[in-house]
Amino acid sequence: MTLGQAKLAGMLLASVIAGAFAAPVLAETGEAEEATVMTMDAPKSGWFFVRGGWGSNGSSIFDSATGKMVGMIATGRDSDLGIDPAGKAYYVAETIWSKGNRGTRQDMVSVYDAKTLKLLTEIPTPGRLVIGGLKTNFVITDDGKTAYDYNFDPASSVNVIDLVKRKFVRAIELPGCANIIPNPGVGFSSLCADGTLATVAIKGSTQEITRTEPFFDAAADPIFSNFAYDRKKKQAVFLTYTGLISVASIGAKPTIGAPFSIQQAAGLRVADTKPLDINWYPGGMQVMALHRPTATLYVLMHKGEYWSPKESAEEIWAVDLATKKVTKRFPIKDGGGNIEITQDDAAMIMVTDNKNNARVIDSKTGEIKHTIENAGGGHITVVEPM
Amino acid sequence: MTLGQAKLAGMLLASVIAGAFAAPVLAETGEAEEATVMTMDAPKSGWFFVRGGWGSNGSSIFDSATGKMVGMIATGRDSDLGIDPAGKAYYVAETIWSKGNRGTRQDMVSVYDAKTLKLLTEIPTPGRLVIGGLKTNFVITDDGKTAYDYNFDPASSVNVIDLVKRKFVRAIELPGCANIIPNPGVGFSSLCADGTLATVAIKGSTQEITRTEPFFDAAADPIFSNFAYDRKKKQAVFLTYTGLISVASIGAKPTIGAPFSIQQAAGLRVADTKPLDINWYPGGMQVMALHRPTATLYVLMHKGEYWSPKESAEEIWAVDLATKKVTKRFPIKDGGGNIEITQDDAAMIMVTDNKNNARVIDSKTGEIKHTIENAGGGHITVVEPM
Amino acid sequence: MTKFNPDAIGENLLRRFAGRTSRRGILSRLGLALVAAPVFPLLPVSRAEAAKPDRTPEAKTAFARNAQTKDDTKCDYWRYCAIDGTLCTCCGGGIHSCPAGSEPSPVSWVGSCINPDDGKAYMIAYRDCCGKPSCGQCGCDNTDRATQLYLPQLNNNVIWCFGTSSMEYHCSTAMMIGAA
Amino acid sequence: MTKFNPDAIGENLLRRFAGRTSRRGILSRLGLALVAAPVFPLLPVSRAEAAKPDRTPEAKTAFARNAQTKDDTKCDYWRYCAIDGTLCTCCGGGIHSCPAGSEPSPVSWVGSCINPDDGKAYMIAYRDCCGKPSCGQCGCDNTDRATQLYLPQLNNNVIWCFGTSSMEYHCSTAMMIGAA
Repeated sequence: MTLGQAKLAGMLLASVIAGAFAAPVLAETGEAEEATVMTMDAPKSGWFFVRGGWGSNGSSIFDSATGKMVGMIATGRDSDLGIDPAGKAYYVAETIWSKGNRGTRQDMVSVYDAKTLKLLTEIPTPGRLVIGGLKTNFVITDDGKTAYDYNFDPASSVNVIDLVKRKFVRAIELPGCANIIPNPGVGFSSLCADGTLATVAIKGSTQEITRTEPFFDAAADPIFSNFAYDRKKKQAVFLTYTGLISVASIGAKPTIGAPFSIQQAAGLRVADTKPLDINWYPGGMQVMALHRPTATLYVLMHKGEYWSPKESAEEIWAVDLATKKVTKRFPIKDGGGNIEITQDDAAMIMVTDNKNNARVIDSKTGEIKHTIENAGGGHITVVEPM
Repeated sequence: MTLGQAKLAGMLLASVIAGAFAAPVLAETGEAEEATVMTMDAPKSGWFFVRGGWGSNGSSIFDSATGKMVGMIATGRDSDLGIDPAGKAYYVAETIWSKGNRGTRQDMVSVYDAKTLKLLTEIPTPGRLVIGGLKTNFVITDDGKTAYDYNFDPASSVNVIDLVKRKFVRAIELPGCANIIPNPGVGFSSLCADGTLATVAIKGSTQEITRTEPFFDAAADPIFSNFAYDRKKKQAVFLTYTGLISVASIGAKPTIGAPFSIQQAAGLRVADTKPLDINWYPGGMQVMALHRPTATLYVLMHKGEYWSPKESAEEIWAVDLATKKVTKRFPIKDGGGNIEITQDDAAMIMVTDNKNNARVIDSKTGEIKHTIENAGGGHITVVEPM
Repeated sequence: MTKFNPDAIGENLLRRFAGRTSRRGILSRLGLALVAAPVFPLLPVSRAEAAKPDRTPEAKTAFARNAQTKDDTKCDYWRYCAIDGTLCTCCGGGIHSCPAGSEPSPVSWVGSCINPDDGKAYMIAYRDCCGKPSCGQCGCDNTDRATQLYLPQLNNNVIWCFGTSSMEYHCSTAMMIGAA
Repeated sequence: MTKFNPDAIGENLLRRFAGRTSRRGILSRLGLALVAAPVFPLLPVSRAEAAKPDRTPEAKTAFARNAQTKDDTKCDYWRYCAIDGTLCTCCGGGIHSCPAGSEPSPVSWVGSCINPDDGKAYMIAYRDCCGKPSCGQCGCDNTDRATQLYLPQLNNNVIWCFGTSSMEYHCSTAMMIGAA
């Protein structure tokens, strides 16, 4: 008898004691089933990865075609999820205290096998920002070899993690900036409090930080931290509280395109920062989703006054970034705070509301295809085309 | 500069960097406030201690007179709360894994100062049952010197913890039984699968286990595990799924009083275990509350068929244990799953529903005094008269 | 009414879950515990009654009368007569399969449920899948013959994640054990 | 409209929270970080404008127009113009007091809120109380001048429990710092 068997026997005998089972044996019926464990397909373009709400410790994976849950990744509270571009692994940047609400702080990137969802290893890191709802704090590079993890303690820095050797490399100080845009061959870029875009060019163990000219007002009309990035075009799409959209070309020396107003793109008056000016404004946590193949931006919009950047959405607006026109407006029935879209031809939208319910919406027609109760209240991730 | 000051300065300089604060200093206005921390009164008879729902890690304390929250005790998921009879401490029996959902299992009784709610110490224990919603798994003796903590792994045992020396003493095997009734001067008693009441007489490092004759059918008409115990009268009050109430005198040789039917006590037909027999049945997690000063039992009741022991309540029935009569029936509007009552003259009832909302109800009139949203979905504890 | 016979469960579960460990081997390990524990009487369920179950509509519970056999992602699926938790069939698992990354508990609680297609009662083992956070989909709490903690193998409140590498509860399966 | 002047916050918070640590001492500790960081321009908020604030109803945000000064357990209490979290006043704490057993964070985010009684703007520090599970009562999320992560002292999503013995978030207070 192995130790494992002995342990099992020890447990089962307890059932014997507890239940008074000095009784005859049931005949085997041949109907008894075996316990098995499922495996997962590689990450699919039609999947939504949806974080649970505050207090939840998992991200559920839903198939946009069926609306069914296909699995779950353990993402502890305030963790961030990254998908290996090769589809072999999921990465979870997380912070865990040894006694739940107290004890020793442990920061790490946990690595899960994409097929079995089993924990492969943990890569210890020196820290990370504990925050909910941001998608731009933990970024995997296009080649899948490096992860950048934003830290704020409350000094601002970025941890560089080698995903091949599975070890922490070093921290790069990034004062006054946050949110990470991958910048292949260069390093990464970030938004800054002075209204610039900073680019961190990493050269071995040193780096050079350069900045664009200021192009937005971080205090008066901020850019939402949950911006979108197109890895193929190397373009970031930014949106401000008033609804100004700008497209930045990311590279060694990023350039920012001229902003345009989402309201104007819909044939309406440009929105202002002044009170008592009722207009349509963007609002939510994950306020927008970029369908990269068609360069269409889907934005959660609500009627109201300025300084309402978290207000629940009443409509989804589809913005054609090429023509700078709003091409579609879909009403949302029960509000929405997070939006994402699959990067395939189906182009299915998911919107979650503050009751943790999700709706899967056909972006071509606005039709609700699936309503998923208790899907999760946190942000939504999809597989990005590389 | 001490290490602590250096750390603080390190943090604050980050703010300097992040926010571009090379600006003039604001004049002190004299209006600035100091951050302070509250302290608590000793546990009061008018307080309800309400566990959060699944996934919550705290028990909120509400004042039955005002309906206001007065504080919170950290009670990790599936932990159990005990109140020091002297009012000096709260005890939390809990199980924590070192990495949240994985890692090393740590079982302990955490000791909190009742005034500051600060963690005083942790007493490691060799295990405990991880379960939600049961109030009879962790019991403090009347003298406050000992705690009994039920363990099931899945062999059944009780851990004895010395609260004076703050150390684990030993485990007592308790096959086939569960749920703990304090038995002062003797040890403790428990309900058993064979329909008996077992009494564990502890004598130093040994114990003797005796049992009553079988008095209930554990499979066909079980006694709810969340029974009530009156420490002054040394009486346990039991209720079965069909609604049979019996009072047991606890001592070295417990005696069980003749059961009576709650339906009959209300002038109705006795309930049966047969299907298709529509009647009033008790149901809920914390299905009943005993007002010890008046020996009145308040039971959550619903209409339906047998095998509905967790069904939401439609009414509260007040049973006078002396006259064996139902003296009051109050309707409950939105269902209820847990009930408790303060042990003072005010005799205020709290009922929580499965949406985590609580209602404070005057037991004399049935009037709803307070409705508390998001109060908690778990069980409710009050200070017991000793 | 179908009498539920918990006496018969133990041995069956032992064979299902203990694999090659013989009952003799298990009993020998009981040792001190058996000595400390008085021999239990059989539970007051008549074996004679169990042999002649009454499965007329009048004898079926409300759950059994309304159960269906087509959709195992609904709480009224016949096997779920005593389940408490989230259905693995809604979480990327199956009726007897754990979702990827979770682990079936080697022990479980049980129920005796009537299959409306053949009117017969079957023993169902509700094996929790463990080691991942709660799935959150399709929460069900059915209580046919569900008892309290002192009869734990018929209690559906216990988190049945013993002997797994993590006790985190993910979802519950409903495995067919055999005829009840 | 009351122009919000974030430039002025830092020094004030430094004095509030750093106690006896002088600004010179702090700056000397900046060291490498200061070298690495370009000197920031002042944020595009005109100091002249700030000196002559327009506090007419037309210049007030929707929150400010509807704020009240009587009940600090409601989300529309004037100081809560940029709070995000559960109100400590509903959790056994006070407007600048942490509930028993929790610990005030030494750093915080800030807001500039107008007191409707005198029409003046005040700087409010939202100091989180840390080290206990979320209180769950009176959840509020007001966003007057709340910005994004790259301007963290004006961001109310960050869990501001730095320098406390535990980062567990319990509730948020709204401390008066001074006139804005």
